[in-house]
Amino acid sequence: MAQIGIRIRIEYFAVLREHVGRAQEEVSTTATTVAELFAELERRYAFPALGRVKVAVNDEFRDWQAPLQDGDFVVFIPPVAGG
Amino acid sequence: MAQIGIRIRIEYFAVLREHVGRAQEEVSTTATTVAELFAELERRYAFPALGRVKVAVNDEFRDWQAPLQDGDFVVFIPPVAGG
Amino acid sequence: MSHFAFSRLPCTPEHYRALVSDPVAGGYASFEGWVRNHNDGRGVVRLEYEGYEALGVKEGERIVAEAFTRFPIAKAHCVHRLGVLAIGDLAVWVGVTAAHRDAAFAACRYIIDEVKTRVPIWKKEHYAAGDSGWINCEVRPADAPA
Amino acid sequence: MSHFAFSRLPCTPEHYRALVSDPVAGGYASFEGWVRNHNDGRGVVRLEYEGYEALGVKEGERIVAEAFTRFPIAKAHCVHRLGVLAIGDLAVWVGVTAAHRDAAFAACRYIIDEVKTRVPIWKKEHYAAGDSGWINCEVRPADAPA
Repeated sequence: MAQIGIRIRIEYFAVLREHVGRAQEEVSTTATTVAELFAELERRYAFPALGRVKVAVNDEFRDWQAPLQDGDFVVFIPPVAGG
Repeated sequence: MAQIGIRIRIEYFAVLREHVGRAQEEVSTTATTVAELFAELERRYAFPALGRVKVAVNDEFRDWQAPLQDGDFVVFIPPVAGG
Repeated sequence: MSHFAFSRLPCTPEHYRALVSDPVAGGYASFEGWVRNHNDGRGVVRLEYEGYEALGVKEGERIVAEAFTRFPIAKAHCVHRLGVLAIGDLAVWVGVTAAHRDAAFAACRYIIDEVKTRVPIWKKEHYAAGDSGWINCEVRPADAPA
Repeated sequence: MSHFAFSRLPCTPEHYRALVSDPVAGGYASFEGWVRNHNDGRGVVRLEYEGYEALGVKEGERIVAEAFTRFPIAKAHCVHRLGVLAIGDLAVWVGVTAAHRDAAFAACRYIIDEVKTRVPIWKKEHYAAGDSGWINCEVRPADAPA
């Protein structure tokens, strides 16, 4: 059975942007949750150890088990350091 | 036996200045402590009720039982309200 | 440098802020007391501050010195206005810098709290109704002062 | 009025202070984070702040709204710099006015604490030795940040 992927837009910031080498990309994925998408990207890019990463979908913080839909905009948020 | 008085310079601030009607005066007194001096002035001027009054002698906070010496400079400090 | 001063002229916070700036300081906490248009339910039109300056400066300096002993801070300063003030005028300014914000906040709070209760300064409020009163002497505020 | 903003240009505290002034306010508490010339024992020559602005503004606004719910304050605002900053530059500004200073201090502290842990902003330090690192990602400070 052929898997039908969804298209996800991803934006990278800070240490992730520098590691991946670009600020944005669009990926086609069979991941159904943000956790699955992160695992897929980790295999592709071998992210550095980052401590506790959070995730936002469509500019709102979401749970790692949040489902993904075609056209979602996802940002992985490494530990912040404002101020 | 004739009592030998001492001369004390007093400065009044705020509500006491307005009540007494002047900012400074020099008094001749037989008071030996600041408490005695205050009692003497209270009889003369009938100070309004002021809550907890503090006292300074020669620009330092002192105890009410502090002794007085000729030439001392005394300020009675009504409740403060800075800020 | 002195750490406490009275001012008979309006205070500009930028001037005092520059006094406490420090390249080792990552945190700057400040407090300003402003003349409110009301107190204890009454309309206020202006204030007068009177100070016993010789003792007030000594006590203010002692308070800031205590803050340096209690908290790891870089610089601190406090200035209090005297004379006639209008609504919105700055009455008191406290600024503290420190490597970390915990110390900056704690020292700033310590200084303003102690200044309000220990420095010989008196405040006369002039009310919209035309009367006036010395706060804490003739007028007892129902709520804590700002 | 918005209560949280990012700025790519240098911030002047006087401008932001005016945003929170209020005739009912007797107390104004503010906090500023400045770029220090050192961190964790290393000489710092400049910083870069990067922000996820769309989410950052939402989260910043939520934090200030929480402060209004928790404390009886009159006005509050926070602004955070983005881009390249030099030593001594203002990185973050928080200002709160209230009738009384308890609320002004508590709300100011609440806002800076929450902004530092919740708003998606990242800081890259450039060191005197020539290298650089993203704080809390590649560089773990031994002490708490200011």
